[in-house]
Amino acid sequence: MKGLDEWLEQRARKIARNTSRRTFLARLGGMLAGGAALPLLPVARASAGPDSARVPAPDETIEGPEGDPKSCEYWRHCAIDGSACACCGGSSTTCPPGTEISPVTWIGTCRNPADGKEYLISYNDCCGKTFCGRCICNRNEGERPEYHWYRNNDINWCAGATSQVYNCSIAVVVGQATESQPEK
Amino acid sequence: MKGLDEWLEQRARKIARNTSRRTFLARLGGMLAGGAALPLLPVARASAGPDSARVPAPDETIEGPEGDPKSCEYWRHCAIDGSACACCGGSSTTCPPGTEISPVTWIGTCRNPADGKEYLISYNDCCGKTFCGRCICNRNEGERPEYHWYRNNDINWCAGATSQVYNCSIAVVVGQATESQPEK
Amino acid sequence: MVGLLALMLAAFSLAAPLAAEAPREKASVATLPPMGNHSVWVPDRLTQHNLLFDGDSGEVLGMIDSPSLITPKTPLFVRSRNEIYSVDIAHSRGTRGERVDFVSVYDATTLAFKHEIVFPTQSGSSNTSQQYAELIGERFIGVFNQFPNTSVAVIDLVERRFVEEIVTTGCAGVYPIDAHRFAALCGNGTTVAIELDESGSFKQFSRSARFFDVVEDPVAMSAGRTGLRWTFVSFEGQAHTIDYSEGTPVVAASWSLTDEAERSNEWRPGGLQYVAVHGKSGRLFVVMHQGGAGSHKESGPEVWVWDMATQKRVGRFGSPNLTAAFLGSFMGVTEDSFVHDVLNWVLPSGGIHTIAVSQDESPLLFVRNGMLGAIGVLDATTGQSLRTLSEAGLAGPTLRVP
Amino acid sequence: MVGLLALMLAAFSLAAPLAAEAPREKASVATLPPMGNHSVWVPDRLTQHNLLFDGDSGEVLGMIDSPSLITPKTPLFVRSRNEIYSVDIAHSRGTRGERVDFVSVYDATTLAFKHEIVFPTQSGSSNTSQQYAELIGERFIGVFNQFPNTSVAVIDLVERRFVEEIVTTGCAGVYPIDAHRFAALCGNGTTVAIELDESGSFKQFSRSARFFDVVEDPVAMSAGRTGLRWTFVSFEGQAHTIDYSEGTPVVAASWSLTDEAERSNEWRPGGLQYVAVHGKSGRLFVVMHQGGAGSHKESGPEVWVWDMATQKRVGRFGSPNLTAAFLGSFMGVTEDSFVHDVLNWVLPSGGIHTIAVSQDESPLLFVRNGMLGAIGVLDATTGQSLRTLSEAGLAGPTLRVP
Repeated sequence: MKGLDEWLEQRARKIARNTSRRTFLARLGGMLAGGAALPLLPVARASAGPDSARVPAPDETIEGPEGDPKSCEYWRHCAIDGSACACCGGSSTTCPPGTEISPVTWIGTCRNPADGKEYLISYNDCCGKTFCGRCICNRNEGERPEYHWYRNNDINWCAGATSQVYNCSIAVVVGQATESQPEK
Repeated sequence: MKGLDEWLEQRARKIARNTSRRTFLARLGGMLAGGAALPLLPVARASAGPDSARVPAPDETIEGPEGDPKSCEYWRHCAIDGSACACCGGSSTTCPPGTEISPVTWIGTCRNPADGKEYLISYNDCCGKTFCGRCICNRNEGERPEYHWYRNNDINWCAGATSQVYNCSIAVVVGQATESQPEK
Repeated sequence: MVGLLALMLAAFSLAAPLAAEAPREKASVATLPPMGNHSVWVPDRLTQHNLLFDGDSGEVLGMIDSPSLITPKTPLFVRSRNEIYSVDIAHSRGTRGERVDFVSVYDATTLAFKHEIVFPTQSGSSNTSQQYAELIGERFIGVFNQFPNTSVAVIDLVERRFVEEIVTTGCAGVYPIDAHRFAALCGNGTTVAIELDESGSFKQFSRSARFFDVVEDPVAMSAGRTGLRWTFVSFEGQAHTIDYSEGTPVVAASWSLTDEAERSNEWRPGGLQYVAVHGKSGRLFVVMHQGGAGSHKESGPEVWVWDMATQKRVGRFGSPNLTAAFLGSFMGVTEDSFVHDVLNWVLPSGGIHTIAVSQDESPLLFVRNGMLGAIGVLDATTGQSLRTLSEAGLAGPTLRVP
Repeated sequence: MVGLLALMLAAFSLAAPLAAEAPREKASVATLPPMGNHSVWVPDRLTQHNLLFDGDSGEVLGMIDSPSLITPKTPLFVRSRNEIYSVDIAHSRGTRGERVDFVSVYDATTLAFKHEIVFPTQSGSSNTSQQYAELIGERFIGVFNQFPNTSVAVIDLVERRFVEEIVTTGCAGVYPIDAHRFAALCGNGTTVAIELDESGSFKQFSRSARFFDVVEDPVAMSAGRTGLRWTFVSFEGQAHTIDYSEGTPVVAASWSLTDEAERSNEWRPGGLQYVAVHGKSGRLFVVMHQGGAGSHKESGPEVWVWDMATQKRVGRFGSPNLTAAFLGSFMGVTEDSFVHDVLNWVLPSGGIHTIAVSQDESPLLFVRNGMLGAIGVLDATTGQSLRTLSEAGLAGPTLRVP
């Protein structure tokens, strides 16, 4: 599945390079039957600047459960639903051995208490082994029903992986956000 | 599976009619490699008389949990291991709807408090639906390890059914016993 | 087949004579009584099945396996054919290997497997899987798929075949309307009604005006139905009744479930399957708790009841202590005992995530906490706690009245 | 594929741009460190997998799915090939359909599935499945079957093939001896040693004299190994060490675990996997409880330790309160907290069903209650309770040190 993952990322980067975001989103909106617009993707408003790749990494020097990737209170876990992979042989950004990273994800916008900034978090499911069952967390800041799917943590996101069996979830920082619900 | 069940019973009755029990057991013993004898089958000593079919049915007018097929203390449950089917849509002698009765079973010898007699109990597993999970009981009077298989309640006896998935166990009276461990 | 002894029928030969002794009793297999009004399906996520309880006696009547990826989908019952349908997922090697999606068909009296209908799409799976697999009339099942499309697969139960996949990008769920129509909720704040032709193929769709804002105040997937109307409830406590009787879905009513005082005390809807409607009386049941934004999946200590005709609240039901009921049943504590009273007093109640109401004249309200295998049974008219359905599995977020 | 919109890649298109934003972090997949001496496999019956814990850190290192019918069989590890083997059972439709029995082969560093070896017999399944699937040397796995024969299927891990089924009527279990031999316990009170030829086919067997009585005082399936010897423990507390080094198995030692005073207080062995042996020190560990006949599956409050050379008891270890540990971890209580102390004091300890001991110079003793997802870690030399492996599933009767 690594191949598809990389292909997706390359494809996304290419789209991002060659298409202005507004055009891209407008085109997506146009694909909806009846022409009704999809809610704007959070990336349209979430990025802190035009070159978000230069945004510094979040400060992780946090005392207590907000700094512990095994805790449900870990700052990145504000919209997690499932087992934290750090308790399952992985870490906050690493899937457990023998699992596969879901290529599609839901996102959250979480505030880092160390630097006070909002970050966009990609919750990738780790797939292909049965439910880890440890450190089960459910937090729903900004979570939305299935029709607003990329903000929905109920969905088994392993749907996009080779094996749709859910093991646990990681919480990867993908960028900074200017607001907690940037698609507003 | 009803066909096999009936076939087995007919076959057993035929053997019982045409062969003296001792001969039958001796033949079985002879089949063991090296000629070492299997422990005698409980039927050899368990039956109360030559015509055990005339043995009266056990008295079931028992107050309290010893008279309740949903209780682990039900008198027939002295060697049960699993869910009592009476809690799963069946009864002490009825498998739940849609399941299949295992054609092979383990046995126990339980004392009926109403008439003070020992009865041979056949614990048939009900098979083909997932674990019922209600009224989980484990009692081990006279229970023995797997090498003494017909006294072993650990084994998944659905092994002999069409689907080997275990649902729950019933406790059917198959005869009277003169002793609690008649194979002694 | 070689070795110490090639004795194929050893096990048979040894076991069989026992049954020949004094066959005073004959083992048999039970059947199900006709489906009653007070039955309820209780899915368990760990054992991957649905237990069918009788809400009056508190007994289990039977069960249907529902293999899935997360939560078993609740079975669907069609009285006219006396059949039960389960929308299932399996892998060829347990959790590995080839995936197959299929509808398992069971006889509703024997609960015996009859046949299956394999379909080529991959049905969605989620924590609740609410409105993911529903009957459209008596002939079709609509299955919500999430990947690679959001779409609905139409299964024809009479012809026993997959009809087609209807792509519903940006929308989710299957809300049955009539024999050939179902609705979906969409991310742009609208609902669409999708119509099938006689054979179950896509015919046309119509979209409502926008009636909610997905960011400001989205409606939950959990909803309640009265005839051709569905009532949706928003995170902030707004009720929207949509009328699907004409071509285009229209908002028939829209009102706030809470007054200003309640809102300032942060009363709001929440849970997992936290909306139910009793059709004949037009009563709306919603699980309520006190919490802020993001608390919409928290369990609630109360169920509030409204008369939808007058939009007035007519009841506030408290929650039985399901934690005590759950742990008590494992400890062998009977419901009318002193120890049970003590447990009720000592243990904090887990509250209610999920409700379902029977549709008869004397309705029961079933309430569950998603992490506890105990279901509370309430009189849906008075809110009186009647009994507990105990040992109802370990975890499961949904319920279904057949 | 028709409908509102035929947009195959909608989900891809919508999801992907997010990953293109500021990829400061890259998601990846972890690998396993080299298998340590203090690792332990913890099977969970409900999720049908084995968690691999590090007994020193208390952390989970990874997991192996082990689909089965009742209890997942614990994985088998061969260091020389750096592979892990799981003897699995699956049905084509979850709990319905065609059954397949197979060995799944995993890389021991990546835990990735490598290949499978399907075999034609039906492996046994039981509550404990103890000694049901074991390595014979490094090349073969013996799988115990119960139906229609009691037999052992030989799987060749190097040639990746099923070799043959060896019928072992009246006997049970697979007790490895050396590269080409394994033993079984038989219902007539004997043990047989079965020898394979180079290719894994049955060569010959030899049977011991009768050393126990199946009715009066049977030995448990749970047993401990030192080199070419196995030590079996009877229901009434008799230990029998069988020496398999010569052609015919012989009783090397036989002694009572309890003295008269202990017997009159009804101390006896019991549990599920209640016997373990530390090979290098020749120490025997047995879970002990007080109870009468028929109590042989009850958990025990203590583990007793013997020096097998002198047949003297050298230790009596108490059980940590695993009930408190299990419920405490769900309530978010840390082990060094006051609340944890209170739980330890208030809650009755469930006792120990199952033990396993590591085979290094500083051995750990792992203890579990079959109905609680918490494993106690003890210093196997002193009995000191070191830590708890928490959230170790919900139920499971066995443990295995790789």
